[in-house]
Amino acid sequence: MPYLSLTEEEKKAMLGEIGVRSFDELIKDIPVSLRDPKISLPSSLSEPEVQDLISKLGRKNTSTKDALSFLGAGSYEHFIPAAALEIVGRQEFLTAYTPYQPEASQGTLQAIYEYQSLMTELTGLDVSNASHYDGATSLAEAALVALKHTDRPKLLVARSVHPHYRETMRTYLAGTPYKVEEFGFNEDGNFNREEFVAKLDATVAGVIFQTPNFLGLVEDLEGVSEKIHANGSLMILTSDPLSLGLFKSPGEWGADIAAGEGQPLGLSMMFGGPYLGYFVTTQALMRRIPGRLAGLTQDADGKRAFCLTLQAREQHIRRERAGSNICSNQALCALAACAYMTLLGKKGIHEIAEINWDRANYLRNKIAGLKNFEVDTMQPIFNEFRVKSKKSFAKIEEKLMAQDIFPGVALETFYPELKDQFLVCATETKSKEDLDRFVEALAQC
Amino acid sequence: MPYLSLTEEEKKAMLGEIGVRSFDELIKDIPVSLRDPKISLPSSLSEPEVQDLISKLGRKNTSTKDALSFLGAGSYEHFIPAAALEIVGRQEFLTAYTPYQPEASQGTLQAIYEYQSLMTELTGLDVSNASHYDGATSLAEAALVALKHTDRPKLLVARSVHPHYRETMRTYLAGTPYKVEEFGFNEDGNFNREEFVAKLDATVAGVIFQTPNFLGLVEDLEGVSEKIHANGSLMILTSDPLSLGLFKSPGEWGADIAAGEGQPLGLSMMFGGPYLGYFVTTQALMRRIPGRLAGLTQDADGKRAFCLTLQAREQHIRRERAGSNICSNQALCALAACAYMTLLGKKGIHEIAEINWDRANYLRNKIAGLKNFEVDTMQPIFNEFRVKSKKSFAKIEEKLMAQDIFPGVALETFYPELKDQFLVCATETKSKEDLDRFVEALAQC
Amino acid sequence: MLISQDDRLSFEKSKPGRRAVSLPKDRFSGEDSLKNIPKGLLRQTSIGFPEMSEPDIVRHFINLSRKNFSVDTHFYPLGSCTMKYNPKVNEWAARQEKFSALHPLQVEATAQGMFQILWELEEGLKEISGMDRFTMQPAAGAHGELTGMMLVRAYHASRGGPTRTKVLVPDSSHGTNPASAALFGYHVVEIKSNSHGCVDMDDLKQHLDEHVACLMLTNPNTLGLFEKNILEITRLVHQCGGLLYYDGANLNPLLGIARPGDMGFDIIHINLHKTFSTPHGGGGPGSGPVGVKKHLIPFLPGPLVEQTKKGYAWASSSPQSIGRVKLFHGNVGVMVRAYAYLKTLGKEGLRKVSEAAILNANYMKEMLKDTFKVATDGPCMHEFVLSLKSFSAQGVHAGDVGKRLLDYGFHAPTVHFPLVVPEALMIEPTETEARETLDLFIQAMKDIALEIATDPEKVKNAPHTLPVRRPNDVLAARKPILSYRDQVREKALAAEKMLPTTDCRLQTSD
Amino acid sequence: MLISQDDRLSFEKSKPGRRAVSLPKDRFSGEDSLKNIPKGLLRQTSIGFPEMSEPDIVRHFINLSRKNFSVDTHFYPLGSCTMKYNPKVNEWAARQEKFSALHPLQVEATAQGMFQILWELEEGLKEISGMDRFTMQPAAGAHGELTGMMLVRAYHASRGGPTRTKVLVPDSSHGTNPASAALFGYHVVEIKSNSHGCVDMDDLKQHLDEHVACLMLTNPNTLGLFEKNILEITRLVHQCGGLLYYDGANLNPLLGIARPGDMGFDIIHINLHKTFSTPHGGGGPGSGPVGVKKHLIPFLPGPLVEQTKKGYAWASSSPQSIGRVKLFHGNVGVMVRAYAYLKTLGKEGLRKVSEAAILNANYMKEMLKDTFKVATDGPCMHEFVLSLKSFSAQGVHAGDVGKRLLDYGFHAPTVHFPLVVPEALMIEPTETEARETLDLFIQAMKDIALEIATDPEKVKNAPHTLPVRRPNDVLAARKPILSYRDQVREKALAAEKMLPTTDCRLQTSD
Ligand SMILES: Cc1ncc(COP(=O)(O)O)c(C=O)c1O
Ligand SMILES: Cc1ncc(COP(=O)(O)O)c(C=O)c1O
Repeated sequence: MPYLSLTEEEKKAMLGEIGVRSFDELIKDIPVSLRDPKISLPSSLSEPEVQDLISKLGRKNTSTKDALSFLGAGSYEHFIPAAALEIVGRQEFLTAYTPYQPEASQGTLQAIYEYQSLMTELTGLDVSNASHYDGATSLAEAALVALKHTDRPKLLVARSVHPHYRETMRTYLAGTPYKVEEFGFNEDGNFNREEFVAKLDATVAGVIFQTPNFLGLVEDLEGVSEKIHANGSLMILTSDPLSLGLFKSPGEWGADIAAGEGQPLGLSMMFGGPYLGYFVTTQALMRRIPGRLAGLTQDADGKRAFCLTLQAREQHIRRERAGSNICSNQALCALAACAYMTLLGKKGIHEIAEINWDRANYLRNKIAGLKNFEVDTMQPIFNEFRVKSKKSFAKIEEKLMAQDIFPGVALETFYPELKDQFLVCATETKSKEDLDRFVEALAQC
Repeated sequence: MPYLSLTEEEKKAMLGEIGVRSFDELIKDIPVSLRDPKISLPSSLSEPEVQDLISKLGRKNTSTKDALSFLGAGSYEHFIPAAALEIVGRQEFLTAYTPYQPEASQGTLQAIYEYQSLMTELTGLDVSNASHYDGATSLAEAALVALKHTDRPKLLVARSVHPHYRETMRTYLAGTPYKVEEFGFNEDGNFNREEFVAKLDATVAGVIFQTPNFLGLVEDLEGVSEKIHANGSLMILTSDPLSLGLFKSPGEWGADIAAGEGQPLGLSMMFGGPYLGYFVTTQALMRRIPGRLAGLTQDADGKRAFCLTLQAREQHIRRERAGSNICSNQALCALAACAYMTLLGKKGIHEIAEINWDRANYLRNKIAGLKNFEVDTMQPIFNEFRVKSKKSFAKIEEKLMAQDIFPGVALETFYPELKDQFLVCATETKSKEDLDRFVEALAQC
Repeated sequence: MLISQDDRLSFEKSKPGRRAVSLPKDRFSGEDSLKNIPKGLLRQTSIGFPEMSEPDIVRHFINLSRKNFSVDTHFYPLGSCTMKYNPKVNEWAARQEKFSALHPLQVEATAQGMFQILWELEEGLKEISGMDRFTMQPAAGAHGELTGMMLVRAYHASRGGPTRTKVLVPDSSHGTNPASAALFGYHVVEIKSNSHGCVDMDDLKQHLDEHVACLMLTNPNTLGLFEKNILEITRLVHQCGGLLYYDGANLNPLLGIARPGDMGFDIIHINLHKTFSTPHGGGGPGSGPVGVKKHLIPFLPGPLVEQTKKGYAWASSSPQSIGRVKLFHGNVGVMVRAYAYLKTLGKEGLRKVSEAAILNANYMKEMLKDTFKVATDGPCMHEFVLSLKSFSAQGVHAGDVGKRLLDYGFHAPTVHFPLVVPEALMIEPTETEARETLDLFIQAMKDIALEIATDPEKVKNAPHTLPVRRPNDVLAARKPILSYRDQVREKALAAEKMLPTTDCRLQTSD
Repeated sequence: MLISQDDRLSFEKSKPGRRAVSLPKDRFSGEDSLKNIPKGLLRQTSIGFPEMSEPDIVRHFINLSRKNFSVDTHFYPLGSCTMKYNPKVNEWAARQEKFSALHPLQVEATAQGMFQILWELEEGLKEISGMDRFTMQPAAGAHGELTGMMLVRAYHASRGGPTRTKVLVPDSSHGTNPASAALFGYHVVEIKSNSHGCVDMDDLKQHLDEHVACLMLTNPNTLGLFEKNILEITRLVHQCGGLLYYDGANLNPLLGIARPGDMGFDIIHINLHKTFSTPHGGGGPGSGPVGVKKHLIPFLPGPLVEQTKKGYAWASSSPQSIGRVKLFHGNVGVMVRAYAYLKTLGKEGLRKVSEAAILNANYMKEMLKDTFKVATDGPCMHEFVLSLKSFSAQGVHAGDVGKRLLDYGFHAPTVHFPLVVPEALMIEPTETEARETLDLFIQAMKDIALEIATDPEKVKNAPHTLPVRRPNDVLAARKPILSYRDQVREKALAAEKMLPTTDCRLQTSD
């Protein structure tokens, strides 16, 4: 084991010095029947062998760098600035624990504080936590906050919210007295306003929308928050954070909580994680926030200092009365997002959103010209949109895969009625040639 | 330009504050006829575009990770510990200048000092410099040291020294009064002892051997240093430093200078550079060493401190009377080698050498069994050996390349008489399956 | 002001017009197309991100990092957190584009290498823990616990019978245990520790009835003791129809030595970010795979990996599955690291790790026991707890000693946990530390004991040599300033009312 | 002792039996085969490498790094060194396995991406400098100069005529200029600077004759001045048959503004590690491509890259080539970085870089000129030199001010160079620094001026806040200890003779 320091001699010496004859004396509390289990594992590999193995396994994958990918649906291919990668790789960030000792953790604490600050700017809300596991769990926690805050039993959720978010929420609430009700979307993909209004009754704790929704459409939420608030419920919004560089923020829509997935903010797709659950809310809900908060204060000399704060909400203080059970969060991912947003800066965040829109819009217009595919070019989108195919999507996928193109995500898996429809995503990573090549390939289908 | 801080407003303000009306006033010394040259360059690329371009260019290469490579001949494929890569990537090492301000550079200085210490251990000699450009230039400098130290005009060089080293040396000495003479190698690849002895006359300043030599053979240098020293000349040895984990060190062979290429010590092949010229010599030649030296001393409080020392040898003090003109060296490569050697440790350096030998030896024995190829299994080698083919090497190479195998380096390029012979190298990076696959492919030729 | 110690926020370093990352200028849709977006959908408010150049941003963050203690720079004996060395080859592995650039919804055939890692990692965890199947979804220990509670509920529900509403946890348990159970609607019942620091068997028995859904236990417990009655405990709980949940945060001393599965646990989570050496990243991400015995497999969140004739694939969900607990497949990046570690460990490495972890802890305990009171008797496992109650006379608390250790160049041990020990200082050296390091720490502790006797104020006011002194956390909680916006708001308000701001530094010299 | 500041050598941290990197255990040749190697060839002596675990090695080096100042953490206005920000995307590019795992002797068809980088970089350098062809082999500026001298010799030799033995260099030139010329056997003649700091035209003319092989010049010169007579200078040298060599270390202010090729230079090197933003790595590696005008192309070291119908390839060497000056193709890793930078710069970026570099320098100069004497009149280019002679009265030297700046968190400017300025302090801010940073530095300089007046000892004994105080370099040179071996040897000797050792620290507490 290359990571151990004690040599056999040292072990012997140390055992002797503490007056123990054999190691087994130290584990005498372990019932003999339990000891020395037969474990079947391959032999230890040396580092060259590990590197070799990892490289070999890597070669068994076709990554989105090897192929031309239009996959989105909750995980997005974006450019990550090299500087952000270096910052996240800094050993003092990477190998530190939670900043429970603020004096020895000002680096992490200030970075979290800056992350929180950036997220409040981006969402237009007041208070951000230091991160949650991912978009799905963060949204589930938002649901719990609404249920507890309003002391009402029901959540109303748009069916156009990411299916995995909705599933996670259901898992979180199954077996509890809380209920989840859904309202659908129209043929065009926008949420069904009538159904939403009809279901908004006095039992509703909170209403959850996603914009851009799972089908890629930017929802028009005009008047929605007024209705929700008039009903005494909370409005919860989940959005691709990059889209907020172009489209109305949760704050502008009047949301009480913005909770969702921060992966587009400089995190690699990594087959699904680690990602970044963001959670931003209003001053009124501050003390209900799940997870850690970094705050600004003074040190004993009156100098600016940062520390974790409002810890009385948390499990390590409050145990079974804690608002959430979260302990380890996604700190390093929040740092990545913090570095990413800082590197983009005030102008860049708008530009990147615009470029995403531009790529998707261009591609959608091109696909509109194909005879075997149908898109609705009138609907506002961000970087993703729905394509209806006149032929079997499975066949199309097969054909395109053979050309190293990942055409998109089949919608039927999530909405059985949307047969042969698929989600196509185009971000700033796609050049005009890339997009044209895709269109060309589709045209051949 | 993402790397500039000054905004247009700031520029204007600063110009104003220093009382200058327009930027052009600052460059008034530049003759107008020279100004604003027409420069034809492509437009600036943004970072996503640069990343994209680099990835695309990368894909146009078949690297030794994509193929099965048996190329050696002065640049070797070795495993590099991940820890070494992280150490070299530390920003405070990477973005520091030469440690001219020792108080602000103790990190770099101690690392250099440790590198020097490791190199003396490895070579069995007394004093190592902080690095030279590469093996070829380091050896050329060693030649210059011998010429100056003995005040004799001629160098005697084994023809089995790396042809590029010999060419570089000739380039360095062309147009000077100094001469280079060579002595050949026998049919079996070992240096021609008779010729060496015959040419060792009173004009010889130094004799240069390589072991393992360019053909991969470990030379038997028994009695050689005695002859050279009896003649009043210096013995200069160049070796793959990894081979010293198994084979006699320059110190043991009685060499005065060990100078050569340190790339096998944890540096990537990188298409030929940056590499690491090592230069280690005896106490007697200390003040003739080219390049920087880090030394141990005390600070004003009597505490241990490191600084660059014996700088009176160097160009920035001595100008035209300096021993060498080197200024920037290969510091970061020396750091990489330092980390690599430290990670290998006392046992590892022997083991890695043994494993290299094992792989090459196994492969050579296997090839010995093929009917179209000939190897001399009696000759001692390290990780490289010569194969004689009965068929055209060009054809063999073509066949193997089609199977993503790089079979080795053609010797004819360097020694016209060695037609259809090639150098095959096998390091610890090759598994048994890799070697067997190669043998199988050769067998099909 | 030293640039390298410039602690202004990025926001405070901002200057209008500066840019860092550059972005492509080309637009494919034509300039005007943006105008087709309905105005009502467009953002109207500006986004107050800082404006800085790339060089200044890099310097900002690199210098921030230098204010941290970390495993790579300091000894970090934080009890219950297993701050072992995070091998660099694991980081290297996780950075490979061939993994990092995989989309979670890629066609299975295009990600076989990734699947193999998930599969083999699960196989390894099964062997090491003695469980039958794992879900890799949970993002951390607490998330695993929550998942575990869901499994408990689903299991009992599937079997009918009495409604089981109680979850038992020892009073020494980690806060996430009761919090996870409560979050999911369970009634949490604390079981007392006996005078030795283990589960009080009488108290346990008193609470055992047909309403017990589950007992959550970490073993060794948070005092560093192996629950020697473990087989009796699991037998009793099973007897009354309850399940046993194992909090795997303390698995590090058991590799190759004993398995939770063999002890009788039905459900277990493993903190890959502890025992499997993945870095903590300043608080996360972790990974908390949950393993179960056969009878609970049908309830696991889906999808799980399966081996088919065509290679690895996602198995279709069991109808009894509780459903997914996470957006995609879990914190895969952490799993790649853990996989590399598992391969390095191999069969031979397991026991070596745990033996060294146990030996290091016992060595420290023995060397410190004459100066400090150890909370437990006899040998410990991978960690131990001191009780610093005796220093209360000098007004010195465990936390003060932790802070003073910072001045000595050591990260503080865990303080004031477990709650059952007054003035607890919980020390976990891990197996990757050298004896010399332990000796230095031991000496520092002894020096501090002396300081307490001679100059207690020095300890009470520690640290003295760090970037900041003790932050006022009462002020932080009373007047929360949680973002730059809050700061600006507070400043404006203070200016208006002529009051001092919390953020004094802004008022003084910059 | 703080582990994070433990300054023992790895050798001193070694303990028998410890291992870091593990290696494969399998041997394919069979255990005994090693015995077939003749004994006489085998190493007999042991290798005294340290024995440490990986965690301790990583901590060792990471903590060492923290003792450095660097561009990523500090302002580093080191004159003549162009310590600009080293963009991270360049590092990213150079780390790509698709480049780093290329063997220099690969078949050309398998490295076309690499060739394209070399080709396009050369094209860019040609455009920017106004030269006709480049060799990429030289490893650094000095290596480029040496290559240049070889080209000069080969060129003159090819033309016959008088033997040209003299190389002219200004007295303000960098040490490598005369050293490179002398190393190659040339007789070095120093040309005086005039009172303005430029080449004294009269002195130059005096030395111009048919023995002049070459004039080496950097422009702007090391005082930061553009040689305004440059066209006259190159005309005169050419007139007498000499060549002109341009030391490109100071190219940073000329991008898109003026080209050495247009000035009349025949040979030039460019320090990619300066103008092209590649990191200095604590002293290297650099890269010093050498460019020439048409008449010198045949003499360039080979092989050069050429474009053929089948793609890029190595051109066969010209018969007049001086031959290679390096093992393979140069410091390619550095070139990949420079290429990424060139692409980022593009046509538009060139001038912006140089304008900002010049403006920053002039701004600093103007802000400092009332407190310190500037060595030259009028505007400067990208750097300027102060003369601190006036502080000699207080016994304070330029070097002292440099050291005191360290306490203020700034790396020292270049001190005591160029030699023509007494008590020179040479300041090069570069274009990547923000105005706030310059202002902080200016303020620090003014504070130090005040300190010199009020408390000169503070400055003379600076620094006071760094990991070490001033090292005794006289002792270091008198009794050189250049390796751990030397240390051990000295210690043994000292013990024998009861003398103090240089390495006091070993004697005192560890
Ligand atoms: C005993 C114990 N249980 C549970 C946890 C929670 O694990 P996580 O932080 O991964 O959620 C911890 C973490 O410190 C712990 O020490
Ligand atoms: C003016 C000048 N010329 C030449 C050199 C030598 O360059 P290198 O260090 O790359 O050999 C330098 C380096 O500092 C320099 O400043």
